[in-house]
Amino acid sequence: MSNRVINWFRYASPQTFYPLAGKLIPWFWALAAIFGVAGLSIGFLLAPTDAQQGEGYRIIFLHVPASWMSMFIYLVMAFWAGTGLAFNTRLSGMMASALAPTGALFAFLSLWTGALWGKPMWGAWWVWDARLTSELILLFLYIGFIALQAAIDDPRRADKAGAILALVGVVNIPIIYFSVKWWNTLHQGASVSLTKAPSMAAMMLWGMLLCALACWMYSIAVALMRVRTIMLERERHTDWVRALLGERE
Amino acid sequence: MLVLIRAVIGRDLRLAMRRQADIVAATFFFIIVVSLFPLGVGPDADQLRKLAPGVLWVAALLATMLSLPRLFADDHRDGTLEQLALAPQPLGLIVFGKVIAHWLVAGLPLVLLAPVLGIQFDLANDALAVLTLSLLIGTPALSGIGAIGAALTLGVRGGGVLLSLLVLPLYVPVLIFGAGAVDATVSGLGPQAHLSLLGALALGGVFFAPWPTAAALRIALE
Amino acid sequence: MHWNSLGDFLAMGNHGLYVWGSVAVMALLMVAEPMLLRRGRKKLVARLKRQLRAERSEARAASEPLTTTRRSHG
Amino acid sequence: MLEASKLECVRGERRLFAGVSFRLDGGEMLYLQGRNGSGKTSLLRMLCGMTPAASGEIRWRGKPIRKLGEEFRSELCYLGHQNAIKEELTPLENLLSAARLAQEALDEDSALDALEQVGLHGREDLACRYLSQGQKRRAALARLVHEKRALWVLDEPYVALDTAAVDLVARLIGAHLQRGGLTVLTTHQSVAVPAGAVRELWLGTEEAGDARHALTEC
Repeated sequence: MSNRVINWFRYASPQTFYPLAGKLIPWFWALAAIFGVAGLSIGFLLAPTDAQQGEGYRIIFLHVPASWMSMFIYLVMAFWAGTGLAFNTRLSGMMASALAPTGALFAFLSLWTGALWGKPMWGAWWVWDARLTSELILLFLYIGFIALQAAIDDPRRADKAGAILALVGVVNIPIIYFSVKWWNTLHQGASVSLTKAPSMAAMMLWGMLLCALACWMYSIAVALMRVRTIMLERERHTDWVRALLGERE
Repeated sequence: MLVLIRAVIGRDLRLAMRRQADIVAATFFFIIVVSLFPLGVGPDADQLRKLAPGVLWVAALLATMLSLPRLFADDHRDGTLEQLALAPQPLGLIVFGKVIAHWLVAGLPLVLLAPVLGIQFDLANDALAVLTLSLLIGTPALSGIGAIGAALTLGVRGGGVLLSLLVLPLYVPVLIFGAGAVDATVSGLGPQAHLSLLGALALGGVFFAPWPTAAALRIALE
Repeated sequence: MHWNSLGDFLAMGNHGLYVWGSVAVMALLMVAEPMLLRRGRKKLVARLKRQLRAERSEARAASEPLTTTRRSHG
Repeated sequence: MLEASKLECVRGERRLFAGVSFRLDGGEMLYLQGRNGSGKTSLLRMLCGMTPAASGEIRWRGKPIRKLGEEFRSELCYLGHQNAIKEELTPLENLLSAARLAQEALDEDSALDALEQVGLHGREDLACRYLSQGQKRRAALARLVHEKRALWVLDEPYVALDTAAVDLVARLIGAHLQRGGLTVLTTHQSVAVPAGAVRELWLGTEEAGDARHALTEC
C-alpha cells in the first residue's frame, strides 16, 4: 500500500512526469486521429438523415462531444485543483492550469456549433436555451480561472487561488445549470433541443461516442503538451531542466 | 464565538460609519443606474413594469460589486488582516462577521431603496413587496459569494475588473431566482418557490462561502 | 454509403453552410491549438537555453578573477 | 519551547535562506539580523504560521505549529511591519477592538493605562489619521503593555520611535522575558534589553543562494 503511494508521488514529480508525458503524447495523437476518422465517417458518411431536422443534425457529432468535453474538463480541472490543495503536489496545479485553455476552447466550440445549428432549426443564431446559456456561463468560469491565474505572479499562489476558484465553480455549476433550466422553462424558451431531438439510432450513438473519444484523446494530448511547457517554465532553475536543456545544445 | 462575530461586525460598522462616503456612493450608483434605464428604453409603463425586476436586480449586483474590492483591501493594506488571520479563532468565523457587516452596509440600503425605485417603474404593490423581499433574502448571498472573489483578487493586479469577472457568473442563480420571484408575482404564479430557492442560496452563500474565503485570504497573506 | 454524389454531400440538404461552418471552425481551432503550443514551447526552450548559456559564461567569467583575488587575500 | 529545524525560504525564484535552525526557550530572546531582503520578515511570518516554509519544520512546545493551529495562535502576539492601526479609529478604539478580536480581556482602564504608558496621554480620542508616524507606532505598541501571551514576534519594533519610546519597548520586552516569555525580533538598531538571555541569528545571502547563518549566544 505504502509502496503504491510512493510510486504515485514519484510520477507526480515533474522530473519523472516530463519524459513520460513526452512519450505518451504521440500515442494520444494517434488514438485521437483514429477515433476522429472513424467517428466522423460514421457521422457524415454512413448515418441516415434525420426525419425531423434533415442533414443539419449532423452538427451534433461535433456539438455534443465539445459540450461534454467542456464540462468534463472542468470536473477534471477541479479534481486536480482539489488534490493540489490537499496534498500540495506541484504537478496538480500545473495540470489544472494546462487543462483550462482546452476546456475554454471546447466551451467556445460548443457555443459556436450550437449557434450554427440553432440558425436553421430555431431561425436564430442565439436562443436562450438552457444548455447554451449554461455553456456560456461555463465559458465565463473558464475565462475567470485563466484570468485569475494570469494575474498572480507567484505560480504557487496562482495555483492555490485557482484551485479555490475551480472548486467553488464546480459546486456552483449544478446550481447554475438548474437555475438556468428553471428560468428557461418559466419563460418557455426553445422547445427543440439539439441533444434530444433526433431519435438516437444506434449508428448515430456510435458516431457520437467515437467523436467524443477523439476529443478526449485530443484533450489529453494537448494538456500534456501544455503541461510540459509549464513545467519547463516553472522549473527552469532546477537541475533536471538545466540538464535537459544542456543535453540539447 | 458569538462575541467574536459581534466584535467583527461592530468594528466594521463603526469603520463604515466613519467613512460614510463609500456607502453613499454605492447607494447613489444603484439609484442612478436604475433611473437611467427608463431614459434608455422609453417611458412606456407596460414595458417598464416588465423590465423592472431585471433592472433592479442587475443594478443591485453591480452596486454590490462596487463595494466588494474594499471588503478586505483596507484591512490588508494596514496590516489588520494579518492580525485577524492570527487571531486564535477560525478565520472563517471572522469572515462570516465581515460578510454580515458588508451586507448591513452595502446590501440593506439597496433593499430599503427598492420599493421607492420600483415606483418609478410603475410596479403594483404586491410586486413591490415581493421585489423588496427578494432583495432582502438575496443580497446576503451576494455579499457571501462576493467575499470569495474579493479574497481571491486581494492584492492582485487589476483586482477590481478581475473580481467582477470571477463573481458575476456565480451570481447568475441569485439573479434568476430574485428577478424570477417578481416576475412570478406579476404573472400570477406566486413567488414562494423562487423565494425559498433564493433563501437556500442565501443560506449557502452566507454560511459556506466564508470557508473558501478564509482559505483564499490565507493564500493572499502567504 | 448514404450520399449519392459529392455535391449532395457538400450541400448537406441545404444546411451546408451551417454544417461545414461548424466543421471548419472546429477543425481550425483544434489544429491551431497544438501548433501554437508547439511554437510556444520552441520559443521557451530557445529562451531558456539562451539564459542558461548567459549564466554559464557569466559564471565562468566571474569565477576566474574571483579565485585569484581570494588567493591574494589569503 | 520554540524550535525551528532546517527552514528554507523561497521567494519567487530566489532562495532567501536554507538550513536555518534554532531553539528558543522561556525567558530567551532571538535577535534576528541581516541585510535588507535577507528574509527576516519572511522568517518571522513563517514563525507565525502565515507563510509555509519551503522545507523544514517549526515546533512549539514540541508539536508542529501546522497541527496546533489555533492553540498556537492563542499564545502568539505578532507585530508586523504595518501597524495594524485603523486610521479612522482612535488609539483607544484600536486597542480595544484589537483585544476583542484576539479574544483577550482588556478593560477600558487598562487600555487607557497602556496608552498613557506609551505616551499617548491626551490623544486617546483623536482619530489615528491625525497622529504622526511615531505616534501611530506607539499606538500599535500599546498592545504589548498588557500582553500576556507567551511568544512575541516583533518585526522592527523600534522603527519610527524616539529614544524614550525605544527604552520603553525594551523595558516591556525585558519584563516579558522575565515572566518567562519568548521574543523573536528584527531590528537595525541594537538595543539592550534589561533582562533575559539574548541569542543572535544572522541571515545572509551568498551568491550561491545558500544562507550563511551563525547562532551565537551572549
